[in-house]
Parts: sequence; structure tokens; C-alpha cells
Amino acid sequence: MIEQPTRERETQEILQEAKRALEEEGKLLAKVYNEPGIFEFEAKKIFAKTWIFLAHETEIPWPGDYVLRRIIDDSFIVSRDEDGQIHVLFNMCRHRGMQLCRSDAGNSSHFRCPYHGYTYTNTGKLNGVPFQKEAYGPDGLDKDEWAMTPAPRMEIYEGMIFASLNPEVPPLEEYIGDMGWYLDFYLKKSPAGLEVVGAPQRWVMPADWKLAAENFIGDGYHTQSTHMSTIKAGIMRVKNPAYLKDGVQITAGMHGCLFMGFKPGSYFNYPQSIVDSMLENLEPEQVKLLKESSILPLNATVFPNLSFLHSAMAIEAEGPLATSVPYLTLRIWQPMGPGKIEVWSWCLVEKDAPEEFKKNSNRALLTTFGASGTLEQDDAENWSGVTRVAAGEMSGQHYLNYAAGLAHVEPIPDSEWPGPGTAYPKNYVDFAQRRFWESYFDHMLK
Amino acid sequence: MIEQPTRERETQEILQEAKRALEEEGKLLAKVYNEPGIFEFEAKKIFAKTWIFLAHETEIPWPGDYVLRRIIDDSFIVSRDEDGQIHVLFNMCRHRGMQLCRSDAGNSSHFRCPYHGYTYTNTGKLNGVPFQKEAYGPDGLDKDEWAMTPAPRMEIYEGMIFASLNPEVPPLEEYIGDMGWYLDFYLKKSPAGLEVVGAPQRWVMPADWKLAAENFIGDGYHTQSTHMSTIKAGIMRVKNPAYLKDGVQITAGMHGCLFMGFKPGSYFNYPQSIVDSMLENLEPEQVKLLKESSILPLNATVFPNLSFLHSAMAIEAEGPLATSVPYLTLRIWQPMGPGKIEVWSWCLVEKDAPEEFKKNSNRALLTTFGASGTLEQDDAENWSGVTRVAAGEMSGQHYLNYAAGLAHVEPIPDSEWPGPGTAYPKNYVDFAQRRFWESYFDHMLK
Amino acid sequence: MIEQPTRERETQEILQEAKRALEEEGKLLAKVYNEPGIFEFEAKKIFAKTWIFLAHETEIPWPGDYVLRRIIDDSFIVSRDEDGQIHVLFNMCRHRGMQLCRSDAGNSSHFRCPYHGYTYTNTGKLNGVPFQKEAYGPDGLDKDEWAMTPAPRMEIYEGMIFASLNPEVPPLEEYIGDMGWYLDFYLKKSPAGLEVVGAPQRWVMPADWKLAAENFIGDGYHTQSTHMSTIKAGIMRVKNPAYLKDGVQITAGMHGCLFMGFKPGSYFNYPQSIVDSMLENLEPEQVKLLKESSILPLNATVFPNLSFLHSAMAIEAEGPLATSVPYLTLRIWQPMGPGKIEVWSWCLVEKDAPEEFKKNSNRALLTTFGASGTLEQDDAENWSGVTRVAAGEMSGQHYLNYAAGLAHVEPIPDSEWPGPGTAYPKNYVDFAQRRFWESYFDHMLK
Amino acid sequence: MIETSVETYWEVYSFLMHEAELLDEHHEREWLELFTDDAEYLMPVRVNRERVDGDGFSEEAFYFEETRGSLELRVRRLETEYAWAEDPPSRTRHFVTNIRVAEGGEENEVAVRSNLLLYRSRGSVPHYDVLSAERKDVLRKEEGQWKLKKRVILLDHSVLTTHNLSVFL
Amino acid sequence: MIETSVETYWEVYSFLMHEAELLDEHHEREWLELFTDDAEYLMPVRVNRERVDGDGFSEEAFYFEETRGSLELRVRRLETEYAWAEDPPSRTRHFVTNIRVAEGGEENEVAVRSNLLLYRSRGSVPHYDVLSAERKDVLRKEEGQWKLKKRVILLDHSVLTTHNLSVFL
Amino acid sequence: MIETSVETYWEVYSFLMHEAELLDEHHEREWLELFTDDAEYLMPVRVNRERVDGDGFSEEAFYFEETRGSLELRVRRLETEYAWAEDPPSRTRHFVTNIRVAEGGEENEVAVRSNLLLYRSRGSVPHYDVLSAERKDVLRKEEGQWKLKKRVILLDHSVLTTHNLSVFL
Ligand code: FES
Ligand code: FES
Ligand code: FES
Ligand SMILES: [Fe+3]
Ligand SMILES: [Fe+3]
Ligand SMILES: [Fe+3]
Repeated sequence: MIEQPTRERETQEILQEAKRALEEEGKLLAKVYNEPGIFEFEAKKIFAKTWIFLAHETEIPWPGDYVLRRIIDDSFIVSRDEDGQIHVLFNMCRHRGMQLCRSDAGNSSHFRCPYHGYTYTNTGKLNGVPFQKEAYGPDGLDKDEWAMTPAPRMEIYEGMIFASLNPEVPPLEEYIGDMGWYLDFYLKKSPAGLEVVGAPQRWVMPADWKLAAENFIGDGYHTQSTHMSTIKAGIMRVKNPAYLKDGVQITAGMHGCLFMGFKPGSYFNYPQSIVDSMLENLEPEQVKLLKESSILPLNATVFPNLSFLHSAMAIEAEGPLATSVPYLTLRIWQPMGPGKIEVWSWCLVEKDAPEEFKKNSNRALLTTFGASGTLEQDDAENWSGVTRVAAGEMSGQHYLNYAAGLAHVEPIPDSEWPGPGTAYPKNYVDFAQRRFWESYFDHMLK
Repeated sequence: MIEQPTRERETQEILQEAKRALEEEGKLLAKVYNEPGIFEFEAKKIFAKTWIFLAHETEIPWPGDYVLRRIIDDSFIVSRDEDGQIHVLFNMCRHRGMQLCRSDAGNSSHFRCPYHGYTYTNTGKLNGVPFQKEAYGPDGLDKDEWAMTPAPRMEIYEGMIFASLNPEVPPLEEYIGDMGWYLDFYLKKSPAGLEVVGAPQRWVMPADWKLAAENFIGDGYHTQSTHMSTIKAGIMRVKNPAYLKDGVQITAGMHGCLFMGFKPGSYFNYPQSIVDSMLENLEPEQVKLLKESSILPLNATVFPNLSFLHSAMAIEAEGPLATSVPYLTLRIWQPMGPGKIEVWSWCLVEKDAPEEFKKNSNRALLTTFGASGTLEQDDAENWSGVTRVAAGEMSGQHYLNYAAGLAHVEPIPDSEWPGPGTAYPKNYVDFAQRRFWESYFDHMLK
Repeated sequence: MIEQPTRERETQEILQEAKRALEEEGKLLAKVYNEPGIFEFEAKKIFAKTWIFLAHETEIPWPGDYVLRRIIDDSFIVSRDEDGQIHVLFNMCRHRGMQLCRSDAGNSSHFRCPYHGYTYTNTGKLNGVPFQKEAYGPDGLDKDEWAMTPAPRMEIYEGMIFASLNPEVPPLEEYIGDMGWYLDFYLKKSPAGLEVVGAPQRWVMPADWKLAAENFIGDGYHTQSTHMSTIKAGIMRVKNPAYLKDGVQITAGMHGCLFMGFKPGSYFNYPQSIVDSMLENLEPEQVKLLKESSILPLNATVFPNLSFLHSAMAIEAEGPLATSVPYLTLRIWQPMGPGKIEVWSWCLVEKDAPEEFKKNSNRALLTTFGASGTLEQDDAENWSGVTRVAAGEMSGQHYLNYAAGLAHVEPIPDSEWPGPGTAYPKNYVDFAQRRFWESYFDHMLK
Repeated sequence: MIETSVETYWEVYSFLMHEAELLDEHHEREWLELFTDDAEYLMPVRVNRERVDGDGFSEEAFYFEETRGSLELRVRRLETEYAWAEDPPSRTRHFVTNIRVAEGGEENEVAVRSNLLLYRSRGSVPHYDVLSAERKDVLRKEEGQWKLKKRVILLDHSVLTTHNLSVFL
Repeated sequence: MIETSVETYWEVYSFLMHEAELLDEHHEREWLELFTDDAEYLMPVRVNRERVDGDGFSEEAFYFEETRGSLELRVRRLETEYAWAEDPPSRTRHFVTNIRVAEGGEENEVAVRSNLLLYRSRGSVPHYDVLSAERKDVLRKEEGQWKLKKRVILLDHSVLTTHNLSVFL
Repeated sequence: MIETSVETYWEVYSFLMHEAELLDEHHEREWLELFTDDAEYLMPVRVNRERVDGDGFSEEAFYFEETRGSLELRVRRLETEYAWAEDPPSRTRHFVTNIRVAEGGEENEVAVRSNLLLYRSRGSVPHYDVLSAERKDVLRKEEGQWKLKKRVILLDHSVLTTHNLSVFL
């Protein structure tokens, strides 16, 4: 009898060949975008091993506040205790495994399990067991042994709460590493810090999470085609569809981003107060880029599935809001199974920004990104399209082009670039995308 | 290349570890509640090996009556022939495999296949083959060879029709074994026996079948929390939410049940005629429990997925039906795939009970159990909740507590307990639940 | 630890046993109709290895016309270029894998990818890359290397466009081989050739593709039972339900068909002009069958999933259309996953047939076949019924009867039969069906 | 069809719209007050049967076999803080279409038929349940107010495609 | 919209409600009698096309291209005891909404548009099909009775999501 | 319920039917003209919360937070030949039921509530999305024409079950 290879082995072989082609030829095997076995590997080798963004501190500002978040199928309560400490607790009762908390947000000092009534504090302490002596004898239960299970690791970076299922994951600071210098542009424009505007948008998309992550890490090239309609309609306020071609693409550790230029002195049209504070609050080296090069990071991805977007778009057809209004969104591409994601999109704005600006900034975001965003609508069309046609046999021999920049673009000499990592003096290049895939294969083939 | 373990091996390892933890530490690995590979094992190692309940004799009282039933995906015709004999026939035509009978209930002496017209009697005999000589030659077909396939095994226990896909399964009597003594309380309260009230309720639930089976085998503990709403609302007519704490938990072979106390002499409020017949019809030893200990089995599970519930609840807010009305339900937890079940719930009542009581008993049941039952609604919430949060990676290291009673509860000495198996003098204990899991692992790791 | 067999091995074992039983006993193991592992094998070993029908030339008559077609999950653009040449192009952009063409039919000289704007001609040539030098350097991209990927093989047989994912597949002519002589009756009744009437019907069915393919290859036997309603209702204009029993069943290579008799001289009620042209256009040997034996091929299957049906039915209850009107349909059984197909059904008619006849012929078809066809409605009921009951454990020991004709029917001596392949002088036989399964196992166990 | 005056139709229409609104907004107590004291609320089990055997609705087995008194118990339960099955509440939408009003058996009564598509989702999973049914109601006018005297919910399901019936149809 | 009298609207409304009821109760013969003798009943195939190419409905290919005479054959078939596809019968529910009535081309005729959501389930599997469509009808009044002269069913599907069309829309 | 005259109900009914038709036929420009100049079009994010915490609609986060001016931008985009998300267009069907009309805050205004089931399919895959919502509208009569002054779309979803909102509800 001819022994058939197991699916696990076939998946492994696909990954090996994909890695080889990327390294040796700057090509990606399309099959990696849609192969059921691959998703199972990703759950174990990436999402159970890296740092995953869960929530922003300002979603739970008060003691007792909590939100429910997930890492793929694992549910976590992200709570703030009475002392203001934040906890990330696996949302499963220790007794018989009931989902302890079933509402996505609220305020409570305790979580009571509906099944048998075990009660835990919002720090995870087991604090009540009904008829305990009756059930467990005179000594009752060992409360410490039966406390809720915290996420194996939890750390906070500039107000962003991350967790990891991997006890051995390096410290978050180190994991983000050089990328931190670039995230400052998103996160440190004001000493007051950022706050979320309401709750995140959530919607499902029949697309592979990697398409979104790699698009956000550096795909400046697609704007002139994918988003042409918003240029024509006057949402994206630019004349030249290729306005993004000049800029700087960054690779920093497993992560990367893209710098976009702005009219000198315009600073994305941020209100003067924010402009002042960003020039004051950022490092001199960073300010230099703003002032002299007039560039700011547009989009970024922190491996594996956290992305940032900083942009400025028109909200209305005429009048005061027919001009670019800046905004910042942070989003995760949450896998829901092979070829399916749940997108979570938050709007973030400086705490000390004018109230009216906050409202407009959020409107500018939803005009362009999020489920109803006029730009993201078309991104969704692309990402689901790729996923769909990658499902068959042909994608197993179909190699995609990741060679942009390889032939003619050299990194900017460190002497000429103030930031860490590697900077490339163009945007229509694939350096950051390739870096995403290198990080991907490093994990998948371990 | 690092060889990846196959899913079959991973499943095997999860089961091994879960068994070890249960035996050595009284803990259950939560992953067993939701792992796709496990379901495939269960289909082959449990549902294809044990006795599965299909129907009650009184669902097909007349010659020619039939109902369609399933063992997971296998469809069977349960028919009563002209001589009153009951047959369980695999519902697939021997010719080209068409589903022979497509209605869930009816009366017919024959089953005619729509595809090519083969006709079988309701005993499974092949009895008509259109244009037989034309198709199969002068000698035609060997009618015996091409008869319908009966279920490998079929036996009837007190009116309950079981089948097994396993020709080597022990006789049903032996399989039920010691549990029979306890089932008597459900099945033998009247010499006239039981009858079903109409057709079973059927509904789907995104829950693992084991959660329901283990809850019904002995979880007296959850009532004070899960079903609190019905106590507050006056459906469950008790003052003390912990009324169930005192009782007796039974393990008998692979099975188990829970005894609940009742006000001496009240006998669950059964009509006097039923009370008289139960005291007369049951064995002296059993009657002793009723009369002297005033306890009756509440819930029970016969491995793997058949459960019983004997209870008494109020039907209306005021008036004569605002008092406890007793009822008996029998149900199966039919797996529909990983983390999904179809629940079948029957109401059974003594054939010779007063007609009005029969109607009220059925109403008391559907007020509390079944798809619309005010108690079962919340059970469904629990079981689907556990299943959902067990889906991820965390449940692979999450151990659940099955230690209730281990520290302080000893079996009742055989000398002091009239029944077989092992009896524990309390209800807030996990002995029966652990027995369920022992039976489970015995099958799964064979 | 007992090592569990992998699913791949279990699937292999099922196939081995099924092959053995068919060859040695003329029986088929029902499990092959519904086993998830089998579908994965079929995708790789059959649909990625054989010739698959995609479209008829007349669906894209003009330069620039195109339609989208699939081989399971692989999407192809079938286009006609400016020179009238036909191309079958994998519908995935070479850059980042976007689905290039997203409409199912249209006319265009180019395909522009929405994602980054690569543009290809309808011959597959890469013809535009936005800001090429910017992205890929002074030498730009190698246009030839980055052209669209054509289907590994594409050939046209009498206007029927086939593709194969297998570069080593034998030439189409050879693949069809002896079956060609029989397809002539469908395809060559007029020198003008055939044309499609509008677009194909498409609908999904919870059925295994093999049930439809084997039914169409030769199941004359089912008509007297499955389609009885249409005989009673006067749609199928025959008195004797067994009218089909006399005829000739053919096996030709991997393929087969069934001849049906007609009233001498009636020629299925084709208009005189078509009758004349068929008697003129077909080979003398073929005409002899028409004139002397008065038989015509009714249904046929070209392995694996292309079927033909030639029939004549009433359209209305009274009046001129209450008589048999002939029609020809060509259909594919497109797998959509285990136990699920998408049926594509085309109506074909001679280009030079009277316009009114074309319309009536199409109406006769949809009265009887297609999603709303009064005959195919019941075929769908059968095929989905078999699929459903084959899902469980029982079908793993359930053997189906494929012995019709084995006991008493001998092939017609070549001397007495003008056509190639093997001819059997009856229709209620399983020779062609067995041939289908032989072809199936040949591929599956390679 | 309208076999009564248009005025009556409008009153009935308004009644059903109001009722659906109360349910979708979880005002179960107010909903209960729409029933007459002698109200019946029935949802029979449906069995998949051959055409000759009729529509398969059981005369003995029900999912709901309620009186005002038993509905009262169900509402009381929902009013406790322990009705886990509905807390967080299901998000329901009662799509009421094909409303047909005819004279009732008694005077002051009308017989009303309507089609109901019930959309239901819970929690934050992108999954939803759909229940389809015809409802045959009898409305009685009491002190100028229409009340629900009888409702029979005729399901288009032989297996209920929702995990429980903690909501009303 | 109502571009006719409210009376006409009500008559049309009643007609459509009655029609849906007949179909959901499997009274195909009575349903057939709602058609005029010269009735047309059409359901064109729909192809997924670019916006510039229109709505994609084929002018040649149909799922139904019926006259009263061909519908008669279909109903006769359902009346035999061998129509396996509908025995046991499908459980259908025709949800008819967005009814719009306008003057017809001829007098005594009205042009009616409605949205149809068809729920369908069969057997005892917890699976159901949904078909969505707009229907463009022409009703003609004959001897005081509205009759269906023409129906065009415009599907919102490019691939039919049901295993057959043994039911009518 | 109808708390206004039947005439008003009919005008509102006709308005909503016409509006749905424009959307399902992709006449976005004409649809836009149904709005007043000061129109608001809102779809708040909904969070799954405990019963005591209310219905979970956010006051800050929206899927749509539109004015006539921002809707204008969205329509302009759809009018370009580059709106890939809607070309080929989605096949949508707006099933509008449970229409309830009440007096508005101002005169010449009415408050309208309706249930919306949106069916959506795209391309040629046998998959469809369903969105369920209640809509709370304010209509104002301007020069004898009803216009949409305000729409709040209250979703029955905590996670949107469609890949984008390139269509309007
Ligand atoms: S499962 Fe939480 S208390 Fe039992
Ligand atoms: S499949 Fe039953 S007679 Fe052929
Ligand atoms: S994917 Fe087609 S141009 Fe980039
Ligand atoms: Fe984009
Ligand atoms: Fe319970
Ligand atoms: Fe057939």
C-alpha cells in the first residue's frame, strides 16, 4: 500500500518550500495564504508563542472595569482591580470550566460563576465556594491552588495591554525592541498620552490574517490602485495618486512601518496644541524628522497581528470638514479559523486634544477605515479575493512577487538616518513585507 | 525537517494525560471538552461500541408503526412488524444506498426505495425488485443476501429500545447491571409500565455531549446556583436553595444517579394511585428507601448518553397548579460533531395514571426541562459556555476540580444500603462524575 | 501508547477494500460516498490529474469575451483573444495573488488587478506595472517571467473547452478515445455545430459528485421508479415505465453511455432540418444505428464529472407542446467539499436549428432537468439521500449491489456492433457503472 | 387576507407591532399584560411526516403549552437576577409579515395569522439563529383593548435550531 | 409605493397573502387557479457581472420559463404519489414584504413589486435554505377577481443555494 | 403602531418602500436626495453587556456617523469606476417590516421605526450575509415631500457578520 503523507507533513513541506523561495528568490508561495493545516500551526507556533495585543488601558479607566478579549479561541478577562492594577485572567472557571464572565465589558469587583457559584475577585482570587465544607470537607478547598489562571504573561507598553500564552516569551520591551522608536510617533505625541474613543468596531472578513498584517507593515504601493476611488472622490486629499511613492520604509526586528511625507509645517493637520506637544514631547532625533524631513509614520505592523495607521482624510464634501483631518487607529487581525478573521479597530486620540477634534478625528477614521471605511472596504475586497483564489491546487505552484526594491534600493546609511533598524529611502518596495515573512517562517518552522 | 505529531497522536496524548490527572489528582483536563480529534475517537470508540438508546416501545404501539432514529450519523428504522416484533434496521437501501425511509414516523408494512424501487418489509426482508430477471438474470437476486442490514445488536430493557453497532457488546441486561436496581424507581412505579407523551422534543445546542451526561449523572451541586431563578420565581417549590445537599449519590458500573429526599409520605406528589402502585410494584428493599428514607432518584445517566430526570415542579403562579407536579423525562445527548449536540427529550408517564395527571405532568416537564424549560435553559447556557472557552490552547493546561467528597465522604457501608453499586451519603460530591470519566477513558484509550 | 492510524491511512484502507469488493464481488463499499478524507484524495488524484470541462466555445463567441470557471477551488479565466484564440488562465495575480477577474462573464481586452494595478492582456501577457521603475528598478520586471499562469493544459474537443492541472495528462483526443464515436451523436448532428442557450444554471446540492456521474453513465434502471411521477403526469410521454429496459449500454475507456430506442423514423422528434443534417453529417456506421436500430445515446458520462443528456419531453399539458420536444444538456458535477456539489447545467442546440425550436428545446430541458426539472428534482432527492446515510459508521460495512447483468448479459459481439468499446444489449445493467468505479479506483490508488 | 374592516386590520396590525417591540426590548412583564386571563400560548412539536400524514404537528407534545398562569412563572424567572440564559440578553428581532385578519369565532374576537421570522444572536460570536413559523392568534377586545386570547406557533422546524427557548415567539 | 387607490392596494395585498398561504400549505392546485390562462411565470438565470454590464439577468436562460400549461404539468406531477422531492414535503415560509402597487400597462391591470424571503427546510436535519428575490407581477382583474398574469422572479443569487426548485416562489 | 393618520402612514410606507428600492437597485445618488440638508445617519457600535447595563449601544463609537456632506463623499466614491468593493455590486435585498409611525418632535415631522433584515450576497459563491436591525427614523415634510432627517440603525449584532459596509441600511 502506498503510504500517503499526513497533512502535518504536507503542511511542513509547503512551509519549507515557501521559506526557501522567499529567501533565495524573493518570491512567496501563494499556498501559504490558504491551507487548513497551516492555520493549526499558526495557532500553536505563532499565536501561542508571541505577544498579542488585547486592550488599551483607557478602555478600563476605573477600578472594577473590565473587558473581554481573545487570543484566537482563548477568552481573557482584562480587569482593573481596586488598586488600579491590571490583570489578564483566563475566562474559565477552575471548577467545571464554565465561561466566568459573559459580557464583553462592565464594572465589577467580582466574577460569579453561574454554574455552581464559585466567586472570584477581579484579581483572580478564589473568594467564595458555596457550601464549601459540605462539598470539600472541613478544610475546604485550597484557595490559592484554585484561583483563576492568569495569562502566562502580561505586560503593558505605553498603555497597550499585551498578553502571551508563552511563559518563555522575551520581555515585551525587548520583543518590540527597535520598533519602539517608531511607535513613539503614534503613542507619544502628547505627554497626556492617548485614549480610545468608545468601543472598538468588530467585524468578520473571509480573509487570511497575514494579508492584512503584511499590507499594514509596508504596502505603500497599493494605494494608487486600491484606493483610487477615494482620491477621485476627494476623500484622500491628494492630486497625485503616487503621492506615497516617496517616503521611508522601515524594518525593525520582526516589525516594520512606512513613513509618509506631509507639507512642511502641516503636521498632518493636527491641532496646534498637539503639534506643539509632539514637537516637545518626542525625542530631538524624532522631532528632526518631523521638522526637517516632514515625514511621519503612516502604517505599521507589530508582529504578528497588531497594526497601526496614522492618516488624515476629508470627512465631508464641502465646508470646514472637506479638508484632511488626522486620526490614529490601532487594529488587530484576529484569526477565526482558516481564511477567516475578526477585525478589531480602535480609534485613539490624544487625551488632551480639543473635544471637537476628538469627535472629528473619529469621524475621519470611520469615513476611511473600519467596516464602513471607504478605503478599508476595498482592502477587504483584496484580502478576501487573495484568500479565495489561494484555496486550490494551483496556488501550490504559484509564486508571488516580493522583489520590489531588491534590484535598485539600498538602505539609508545609519549615519544619515536617526532611527534604529533599517531604513529604505522609498515606499514602493517590499523590504518590510519580506521581513514580515522572515519573522513568520522563523516561528512556523521552529 | 522536524516531524510534526499527527493530530491522532496529539489527541491520544491529551487523553492519556487527562486520565492520569483524574486518577492521580481528581482533576480533569479541560481540553477534553473541545478538541476536534477527540470527537472522531468518541464516534469510533464509544458510540460505535456501547449500547445506545433509540426509542421507547410505546412510540410505536401498533403493528407497522415505525420511527427513525440515529446513532450519530447512522440512521435506523425502528419498526414494529405485524407480529408485534420490534426491528432496528439500518436505513440504507442495499442496492445503491438510498435513504429508504425519509419520514420520521409513520405506519407502513413496507419500505419502498424511491431510487430504483426495491421494496423491503418492515422486518427488513427484501421483497420486491423491479424487473428482477431483466436486471439480475433468470435466478434473480438472492433475497436473503440482499435483505436490509439490521443494527448489529438490538435489545429491549423495560420498554426501552437500545441498539449497538458493536456485535461483541455484552448483553444489555449485563451492560446496565447494577444500575437496573436504580432504574426501577423510574421505570417500575406501575405494573402497567410507562408510555411516552407524544413525540420527543428535539433541539440543537453548541455544547459537548459529555457536559450534559456528567451533569445528569450526579451534579446536585449546581442547582443552588444555576437554577436559583426558578427557586426565586416559585417554580422549584423549595425554601432552601441547598435543599439538594442531603441525599445519596450512586455509582453503579459505568453509570450513576442521585437520590433526592422528599417530605415523608409525599412521594413527589404523585397521585395516590401511582403511590399505591409504586409501593406495591417495587421490591421491598426499594420500598424501604421510599418509606423510611423518603428518597427517590432524581437524575441518572446510563453511559454514554442516556439520562433520566425525575422531579416535581410548579406549573402556574397561582391556583391548584402552583404546587409541585411530578414528572419523568428521559433524554439522549446526541453528538452532531465536535462541540455540538442534538438533544432528544421524552416525557414518560405511567400508563395507568389519571389522564389529567398525564397532561399536567407533561406541562410540569416543559415548564422546567426541554428546550423551553426554565431550568434547562440555564443548563444550556452553562454547557455551551464550557464548550466555547475550552476551544483554545489554554484548556490544554487547565485542570478542573473533581475532588468534591474525596476528603471527607466515605461510602455507606453495604450493610446499611440496600442497593447494589456504591452509595455515598451526600449529594455535593463528585464520585458519580468521576465514575463517568473513568468509564469514558476506559473506552477511549482501548 | 496504542498508535492510532492516521486519517490518510484509514482512507487508503477504505479505498483498497472498496476496490477489492468491486472487482471480486461486484459490490461497492458505501463509505466511499461520504468520507471526508476521500474528498481530499479526489481533489489531488482525480480533479488535479484528469481533463475537466470548463466551457463551450459559444459562451465566448466574440474577441474579448470571457467567462470565469473553476476546477474545484481553482479559478480560471476562459478568454477569447483578439485573434479568436482561446486561453485558460489561472485567475490569480502574479504580484500578490489577488483574484484578477471578479465578474463571471464579460468582454475585455485586459484584466486590471485592483490591488496594485498590474494589467494583463486577455492572453495572459503582463502588460502594465504601475510605476514600474520606481518599484522594480531601471530594468523593471521581466514581463515574461511574470505573465499570468495558464492552466497546465488546455485543449478543445468539438467546441468543448477542457483544462487539466496535470501537465502529463494524455492528449484530450486520446483521453476521450473510443468515447468520441458516441459523443458524435450529441455533438455532430449538424455541420453547423452546437451553441449554448444563454448562461448555465448553477445550484448547490448536498450530494457526492460520484452519485451523479455514475447515474448518468448508465443508470437506465432508476427511471421506472425515480421518475414515475413524470410518466404519470404526462411529462415523459411513455406508456410503459420500463420503456428504457431495452437499449444498449456502452463502456468506452473510462467512460460510458446508454442508448435509448425511439419510434423508427421519429428521431426524438427533432425538426426535419436537424434530422436531415444528422443523417448526412454522422458517419455511415452511426447513421445505420439511427436508421436501422432506431437508437440514440440518452445519457453519458466522460470521466470524471462531465455528463450528457439527450432526451425529449412534453412542455405543456395540452396543445402543440404537449408532445415530446428533444433537447441536449451538458453538465458538470463540481465538488464543493465532502458531500457537496455545485451543478452547472447548459442547454445546447444546433446552431442552424429553427429559432422557435431552440426556445422550445430549452423549455423542454428546464421542465425536466436543471434545478427546477421535474426529473432532476427527484434525482437530487436520491443523491442527497445516499450521501446523508453514508456518513456514519455503518456504511463502512455496507456493500452495495453492482451486479446487474453479470449473471446473464454478454457483450454484443464486435461483429454485430459498429461502434468501439464494449456494447451490452440491455439497459438494466451495471457494466458502465462498474467501469466508472474501475476508472475511479485506478486514479485514487495510484 | 383582510376579511374584516380596514379599521380592525389597523388595530390588529398595531397590536402585533407593539407586541413585537415589547419582546425585542425585553419588556416581558408588559408583554404578559397583553394576554387575556384565560389565554393559551401553544407551540406544538412538529414531526417530519409523509404528505399523506399531514403537517406533522403533535397534539400531545409541545415546546410551549402555556396559560397566563404559567407564562407568569416564566416572566417572574426572567425578572430575577439569576436568569443566566438571558443575561446578557439575546438580541432578538421579530420580523412579522403576511398578517391576515379574519372574523373570530366569537364576537369581539378576530382570528389573525402572521408569519414570523425570528432573528436571534447572543454574546459576541458571529453566529445567529433563525426560527421560522406561522402564528395563528385569536384576539379578543376587552374594554376597548385588544388582548391575546390564544396563540398557536406553528414551527417550520422538525428540529429546533436554537439552543433554548428563553425567548418568546 | 402605492400609486393606486388604497382599495386596490388592499385587494392586491390580500391576493399575495392568500397566494403565499396556498403555497406554504401545499395547495398547489388552488394556487394554479390564481393564474390567468395566458399567464407567464419566469425566473431568469442571474450572472455575476460588472456594474457597467447591468444586473446580470439572462434573457435566454431561466430556472422557470412557464406558461399556465407547463405549470399545470408541474402541479400534476406533485399530485402523483411519486413526487419524492416533495414527500415528505418541504417546510416553506414565504415572507412577502415591500409590496408596491402601480398602474399596469392595460386597464384592469396593476403592476406589483414585492420582496420575497423564502425559508425552506426538509427532513429532520437542522439545516435550512434561504432564497431572496424581488418579484415583479402583473395582476389582471377578471370577473371581479384578481389573477396573476405575469410573474418575474428576480433572484438575489448567482448560484442557487437550494438543492432543487420543487417549490414555487 | 400607527399613532398618526392612515394617510401619513401610507406616505411613510411609500417613502420607505421607495428608499429600499433605490438601494437595492444601486441608485445611491437618488437615495441621497431623500435626505434633508441637515440629515444625520448613525449606526452605533453595540457591545454585549449585562441586562442591568442596558442595550450596549455606544455613544461614542459608530459604524456610521454621517451627515449629508459625508454621505455625499461615500456616494461620490461609489460613482467612480474604482469602487472595487461594489463592482461587481453586492446583491442586496432590504426586507422592511414592522413599520411604526408616531408623531415627531416637531410639526411636519414623524418618528418612524422599522425592522430591517438585509440580505447580501456577492460574486458567485453560495454564501450570503444577513444583517438584522431596528431603524429609528425622523422624517420631515419639505415642500410636500417627506425627507429623511435622521436615521439611527440599531444593530442586532455585537460583531458585524459582513466583510464590510459598502452598502447602506
Ligand atoms: S463551573 Fe464554575 S462554579 Fe462550577
Ligand atoms: S438504491 Fe434503493 S433501489 Fe436502488
Ligand atoms: S496583487 Fe495584483 S497588482 Fe498586486
Ligand atoms: Fe489599504
Ligand atoms: Fe441543571
Ligand atoms: Fe434521473
